[in-house]
Amino acid sequence: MTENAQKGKTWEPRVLAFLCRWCSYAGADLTGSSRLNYPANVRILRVPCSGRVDPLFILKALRSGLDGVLVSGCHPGDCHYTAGNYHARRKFIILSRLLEYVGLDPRRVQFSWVSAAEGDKFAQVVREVVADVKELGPNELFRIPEFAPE
Amino acid sequence: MFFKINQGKFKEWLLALKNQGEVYIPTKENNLWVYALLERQEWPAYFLNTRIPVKNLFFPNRQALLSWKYEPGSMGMNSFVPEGKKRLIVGLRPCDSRSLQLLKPVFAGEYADIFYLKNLDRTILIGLACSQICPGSFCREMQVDPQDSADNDIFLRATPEGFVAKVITERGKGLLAQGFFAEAGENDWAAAAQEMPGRDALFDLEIVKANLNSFFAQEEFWQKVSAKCLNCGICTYLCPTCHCFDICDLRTPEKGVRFRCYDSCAFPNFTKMAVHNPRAEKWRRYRQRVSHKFNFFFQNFQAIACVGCGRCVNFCPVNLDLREILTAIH
Amino acid sequence: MKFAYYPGCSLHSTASDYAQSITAVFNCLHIELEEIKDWTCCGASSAHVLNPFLSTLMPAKDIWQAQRMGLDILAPCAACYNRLRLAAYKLKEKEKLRRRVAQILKVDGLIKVKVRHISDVVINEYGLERISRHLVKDLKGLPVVCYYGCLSARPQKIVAFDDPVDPQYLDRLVNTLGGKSLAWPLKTECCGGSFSISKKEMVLKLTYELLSWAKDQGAEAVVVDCPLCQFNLDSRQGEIERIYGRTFSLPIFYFTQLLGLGLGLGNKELGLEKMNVSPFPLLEERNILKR
Amino acid sequence: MANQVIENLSDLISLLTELFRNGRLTSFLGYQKGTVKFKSSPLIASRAEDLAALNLDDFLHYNLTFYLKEIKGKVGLLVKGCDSRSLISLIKEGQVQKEDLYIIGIPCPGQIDVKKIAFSMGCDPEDLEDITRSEEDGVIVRFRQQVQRLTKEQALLDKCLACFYPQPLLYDVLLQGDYLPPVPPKLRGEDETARKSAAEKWAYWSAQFARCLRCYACRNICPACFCPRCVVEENMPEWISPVPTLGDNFVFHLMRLMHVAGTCTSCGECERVCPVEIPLMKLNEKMAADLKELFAFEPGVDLEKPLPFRTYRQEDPNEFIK
Amino acid sequence: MARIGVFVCHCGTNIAGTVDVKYVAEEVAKEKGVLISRDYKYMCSAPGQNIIKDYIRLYKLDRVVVASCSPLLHERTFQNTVKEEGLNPYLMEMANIREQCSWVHKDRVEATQKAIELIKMAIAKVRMNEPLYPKRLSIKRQALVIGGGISGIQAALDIAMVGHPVILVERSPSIGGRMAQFDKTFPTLDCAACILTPKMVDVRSHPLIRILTYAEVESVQGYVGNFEVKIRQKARSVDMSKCTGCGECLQKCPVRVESEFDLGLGKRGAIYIPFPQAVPNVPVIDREHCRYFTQGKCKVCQRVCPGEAIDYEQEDQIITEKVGAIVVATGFDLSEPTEYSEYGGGRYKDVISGLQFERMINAAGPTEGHLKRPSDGREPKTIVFIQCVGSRDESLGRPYCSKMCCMYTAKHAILTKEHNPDAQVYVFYIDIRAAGKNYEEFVRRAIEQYGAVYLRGRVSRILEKDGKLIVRGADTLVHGQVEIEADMVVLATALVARKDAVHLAQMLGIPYDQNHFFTELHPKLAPVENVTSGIYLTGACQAPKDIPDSVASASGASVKVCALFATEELIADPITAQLNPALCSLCKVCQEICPFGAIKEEEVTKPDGQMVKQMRVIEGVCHGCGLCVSSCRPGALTLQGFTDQQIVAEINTLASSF
Repeated sequence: MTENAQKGKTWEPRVLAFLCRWCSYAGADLTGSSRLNYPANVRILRVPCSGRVDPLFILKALRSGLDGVLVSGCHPGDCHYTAGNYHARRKFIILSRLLEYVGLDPRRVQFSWVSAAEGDKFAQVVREVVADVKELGPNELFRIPEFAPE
Repeated sequence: MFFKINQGKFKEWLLALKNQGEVYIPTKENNLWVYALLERQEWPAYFLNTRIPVKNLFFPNRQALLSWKYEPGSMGMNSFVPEGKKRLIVGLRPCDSRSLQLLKPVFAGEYADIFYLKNLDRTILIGLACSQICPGSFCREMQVDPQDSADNDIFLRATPEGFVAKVITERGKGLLAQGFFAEAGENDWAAAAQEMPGRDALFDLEIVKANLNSFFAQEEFWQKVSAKCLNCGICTYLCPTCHCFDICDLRTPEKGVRFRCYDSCAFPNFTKMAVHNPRAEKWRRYRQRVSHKFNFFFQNFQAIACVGCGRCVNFCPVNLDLREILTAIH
Repeated sequence: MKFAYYPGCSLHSTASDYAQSITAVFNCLHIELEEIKDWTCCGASSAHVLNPFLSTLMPAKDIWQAQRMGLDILAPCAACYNRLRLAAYKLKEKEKLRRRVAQILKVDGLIKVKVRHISDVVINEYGLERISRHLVKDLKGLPVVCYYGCLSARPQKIVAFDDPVDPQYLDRLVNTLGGKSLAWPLKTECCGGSFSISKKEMVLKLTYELLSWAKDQGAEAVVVDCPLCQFNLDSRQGEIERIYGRTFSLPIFYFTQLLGLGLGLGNKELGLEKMNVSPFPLLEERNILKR
Repeated sequence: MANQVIENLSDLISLLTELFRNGRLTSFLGYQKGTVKFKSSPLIASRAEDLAALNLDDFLHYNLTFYLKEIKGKVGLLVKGCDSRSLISLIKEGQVQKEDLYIIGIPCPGQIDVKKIAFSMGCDPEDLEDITRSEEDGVIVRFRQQVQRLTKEQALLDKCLACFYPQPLLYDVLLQGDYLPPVPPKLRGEDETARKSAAEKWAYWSAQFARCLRCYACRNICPACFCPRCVVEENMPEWISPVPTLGDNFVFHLMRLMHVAGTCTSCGECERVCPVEIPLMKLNEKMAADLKELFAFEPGVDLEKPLPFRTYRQEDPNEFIK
Repeated sequence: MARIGVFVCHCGTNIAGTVDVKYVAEEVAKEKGVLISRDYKYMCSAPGQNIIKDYIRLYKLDRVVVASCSPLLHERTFQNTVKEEGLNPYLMEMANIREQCSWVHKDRVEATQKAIELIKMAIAKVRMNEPLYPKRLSIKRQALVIGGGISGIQAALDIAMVGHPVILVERSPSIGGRMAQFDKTFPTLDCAACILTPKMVDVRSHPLIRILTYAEVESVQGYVGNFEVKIRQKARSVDMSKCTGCGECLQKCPVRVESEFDLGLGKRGAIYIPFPQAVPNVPVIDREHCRYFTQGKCKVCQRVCPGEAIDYEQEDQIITEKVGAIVVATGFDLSEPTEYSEYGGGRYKDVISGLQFERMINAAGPTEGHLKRPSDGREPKTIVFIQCVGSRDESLGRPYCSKMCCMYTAKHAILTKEHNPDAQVYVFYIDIRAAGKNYEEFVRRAIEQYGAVYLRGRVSRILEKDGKLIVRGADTLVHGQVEIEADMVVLATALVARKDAVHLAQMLGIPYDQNHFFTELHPKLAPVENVTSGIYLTGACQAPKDIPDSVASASGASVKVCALFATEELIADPITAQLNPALCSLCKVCQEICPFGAIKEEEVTKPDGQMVKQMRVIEGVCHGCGLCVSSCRPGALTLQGFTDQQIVAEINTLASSF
């Protein structure tokens, strides 16, 4: 993707979305079955619970040159495993504050609660995140001279 | 063959050297001394030695070896051979200049490492005599003379007016033939020698060499001396002669780069095999480090892989002092 | 308490008695008012039909003016209140609109000030309890119906500060004043509002119904807090008599006028003789006020 | 909990000797004279005889609790106020049991910050000739034939200047001596890096992280890093490549922060040992500040309160989530 | 080296319409380890599945990726497909290129590119997959039914009939639920009591059914087959074993308060049974109003009770039970008539709700079935019914149709006419929704036979004048306004979820929609199941349902319970956490955060004989959420099916730089 940017082609961001299988993944399915639209920039990765999302996943994704990360789980109180999202929430706020502190724009890593009934919300969230990342441009934070685009 | 030069001229000369190639001088960045490319910075009025040893410019912690690109059915590769751009390093201390020579046999063995050798070949070394004994150092025990060194192309001694230069190699000579320097004589050279604060030798290297074999088996000794050790890589990474490395790839699905980076015998997984680690315990690793430098290396290359710069002593987080061990062995 | 006062056109013309009584009453209650400098028309009655953007732009100017004063806006006229409140709401909700408006007005920043209806301020915020401490006169059980009109009731989510069909705040006030508020179902039915001139027949029909309901409930007066309502109910009674052949002679009080009476104020502070249907017979008969 | 106060060093040594004799101790962690200036050296005693070397001078930077990762059994150790917080953290992390330890609280008049002094003198720590404590808890520095008096603000570690617990929070016996009077935790000279723009911050921090040699001294000296295997050593999957690229260094340091969150007591050892002067304390204190603000949690001050990542409240901050 | 087969589904044009499946198949065929990549119209069809099987055989595939619809839909299907070829079902991964690709994107190029990457992710993951083997759990073959309405009753009876014990928990003092409040039922007009009460008796007399009325579920722990429920039996103040149900106390109680059962139209004592046919026929004392409890003296009921059953000392009890399955049948509430103040609900006495009308017209109700105006008790001559009061109203955030109103309003119209043929009945409606067996005919009867006047339009205002209700509305068929002077107005208020539905949902871990109705696993294919296995839904707690629907869904749920109970052991999902003690630091974060208490510390003896502490995952209890895994710093824990390696492999396929 970032190569294209340099070739002057229109660059399209790539966003990785971790979705909990009970709420957000089902919500994303509902978006589909209700035939709503959202940008094709998002790649969905299914996890059992937002609590499964290790902050390392997020760092790893950024480090691998993904332009944005979205983590989405059940609304507070709705976690299929009762508390996964509550525990995750604590890690996430600390992480995003650290990222912000070291100058990594927090909009590259975003979080949302999307229930199985919120197909429209999921579409909206994706639209927003992709728009934000587009504005931020390609993630070239970790590029090193040895890494030649071509 | 000697020359001299005053402060003002010296600074002009440094700038003039830039036309010859990249010039590196000791520079303080982020509170630590390193060899940095000469740009706008001043020649330092005073410095002990760089914290990052000069080996870093010849055998860096991150050396890209080759890169590849994978298309279905084909695999494009190309290697990162260092381009022969000329470099000049000014102000390296005798210990560091020595270390570069010590490492030569390692990289020039039956497998010649183009990266190190080419770097050595393309770099002119302009050494500088010490004016202070660095904390933790034991150069004289290691037969490194802080006042003189043959391991450079030019060696400088500071004087109140400027410097006296001793030309050692032909390419060194070439640099002085530019009107910055004035002829000088043996006496200027001798006069420029500085009195180093004395300290009687802690140990005799010969005896240490001799005793090491017998000490090898004394487990309690090694356990005791290594008890403090943290297993961190500082001593090896800051050591001008340590040269253990690791090779690993960074890759995306369709392409990648193969790197060489430092590794340290202090790390527990340094010798970790699939199922077994011959040096699982700390004391074995520490024994390995000492024995390698003062015994095995000597057996392989008839030289001691230590120049007594004292970095490992001064920057050890837990003040684990190599000198004490050597003294004990002595 | 201090507010940015937005009188609007009515209070400088048809409802000058309303304005008069407000000033008098607020003096007693020590509520400060500072009139917004060169305020412009709120755009009521026509703008929102003809040019929606203009209907936001016009009040926006006044709102920002108040923002500069650092005061919440107090609007005595239900129509102004409705327009200003809606505009403030739109400017909060619709970022694009806000930018466009701000650009034209050469202002910046988000809307922070609130638009308040005078009744909301006096009755809900200042509070009946505090009011009652100032009362010196009793309305002697004067039976009235309170007529709230539609403009301070709908759109409910944005402007209403009480039930949009059966609000109570004026009734509570009347009872506190010693009057007797009668229940009736037309509290927020339309009186024809600003069609008073353009569609007179309709207004007559509507006001006729309102007045006859009020009369049938046994009311001897009507209490309002909107100049348009007051105008329609008060000034049309003669014509209604001619057309529908029923005489009402119901005085239409602004709530501030009744409140003023309770506070011991007299005719000249409250501008009572400006009312078409004179209240004096009634007030004398109930010996609340001598002429 | 203070049951005993020890007058002086020799009494301490005799007490410890006794403990070794009757088997209450199998090892002891203390300080001895260092071999380079402005440094003491950790003392690891496994026999009463080793105690002879025990010595307390003006440079007791080490937080000895990190040795508890390796040295098991009945361990006695010296702790400063800040070190005792690490102990509390370790107990909460189940890494040590209080009953296995014999904790000796030692006086801490605030530790001398050699780097800071050298910096203010415009030289390197190596160049300073002599540092001694002055009466009015500052220091006297000798440097190139000149003598200079510094106030404690100029001379002591920032963490000490902001220290609220100079007296150990946890100990069996207390060594008599002068303790730095506790100061209310004043906000560290308002972290300027926090106020920069995102771009400036990134410029700053990427430069810091890019320098990292990955010698792992920060991790190895850290009491809170007690995992049998650190994730940087994990290679299935390989989270972090051994090649010290900016990206891998970045992931390494942030990962470490996340892992020590709530256990890290900002003892500052990581920053002290870093051979390339990465300002790690800024990150530690940022973390500490966030934990306090978001979860009202202060590391290593009480044994009861659950660690921040082991509990939650329904009313935890939620606004940052769409 | 893995031997992977990729199978790309067209799903007719659902996928192929926007994704170039042929090209996709060609592209992913180039991936490492992919031996074969095929596309086909309908992979889930029999021939589709056969293609997969054939290739597994032909190429000795050991990994399979199916790119089609959502795994939530067909994961099981394809797991079985590969299983039939002897492949472990967990060596199959799905790429969701329909719901999350072809259906949400229009641009063919983008969608195709995305599909390719999604499949590559699945390939990367499947490479790392390992065969997993389901674990076996014992099942406690006893069911809990929450709610004693018609659904709950039906479910309890069906399950007990098969021979499994059932606990039926009802919050109110008697089972019977809403249906017990009804007079007659549409479209047959047979009386509700006549068909309900026999069932209530069956439940009472069934040896395998244990009824707990005046009781509420307090907490639910555990998992499918092994739930542990705590039930609070509220203090009845009457000893069930002694009470004969003679009813003496009911007559003598000096207190009169509004009866909840009669929705305020009637009164009851402080000691009461909600209605004559109550089951159990044992009264309760309402301690809030009982004179003894409020003023400390009275005890009339105790004096008159022949069986000495009154027990003022009784206290709440917590009953703990183990059950293998739970049926949720908690029913519905009705929206408040006050929501529309323009209709004067709550303000005008004679504006009542449909359910109140139901009580009024019920022969056993407060008025013995006579129509009386609450205001003055006179018989109403003109009655206006308004439908969709609170339903189909966006402004109230309640867009859905309550489904029942059209029918029961028609019923009310008919009943009114039958009570008083010269009464005049008007019905305001938006549309008539009479989709059901004999429903439309029923409505036509109300209109044609009984002459109820149906007006298509909304009512704007109701004004009360001289004891009359003036109903103003629009008749959209004549494009005019209408004004009706009515004696009584009946509002068909909306069916809404129970006020505490969310609380229950969170206790049981079941999802709910924006209207707080409980969400089924699949609206069509799994209408009574729930994401939380072992918990089943029935009746109006899911959505408005009439009696036939409720009964049908109850029987459906019961069958699911019985199917679960058919074997002693349950084959459970093997996706659980695994622990490697060698890497464990014993920091015990896992133990502290596990929501199910699935991780315990234990002492084990090493080969060398020494005892060491170790953490252990109890597979049966582990739900596989992976919270512990992401919290385990040294990575000693891993989650089968979602290992770090698998997830990182997926991330790495997207890596674009380093």
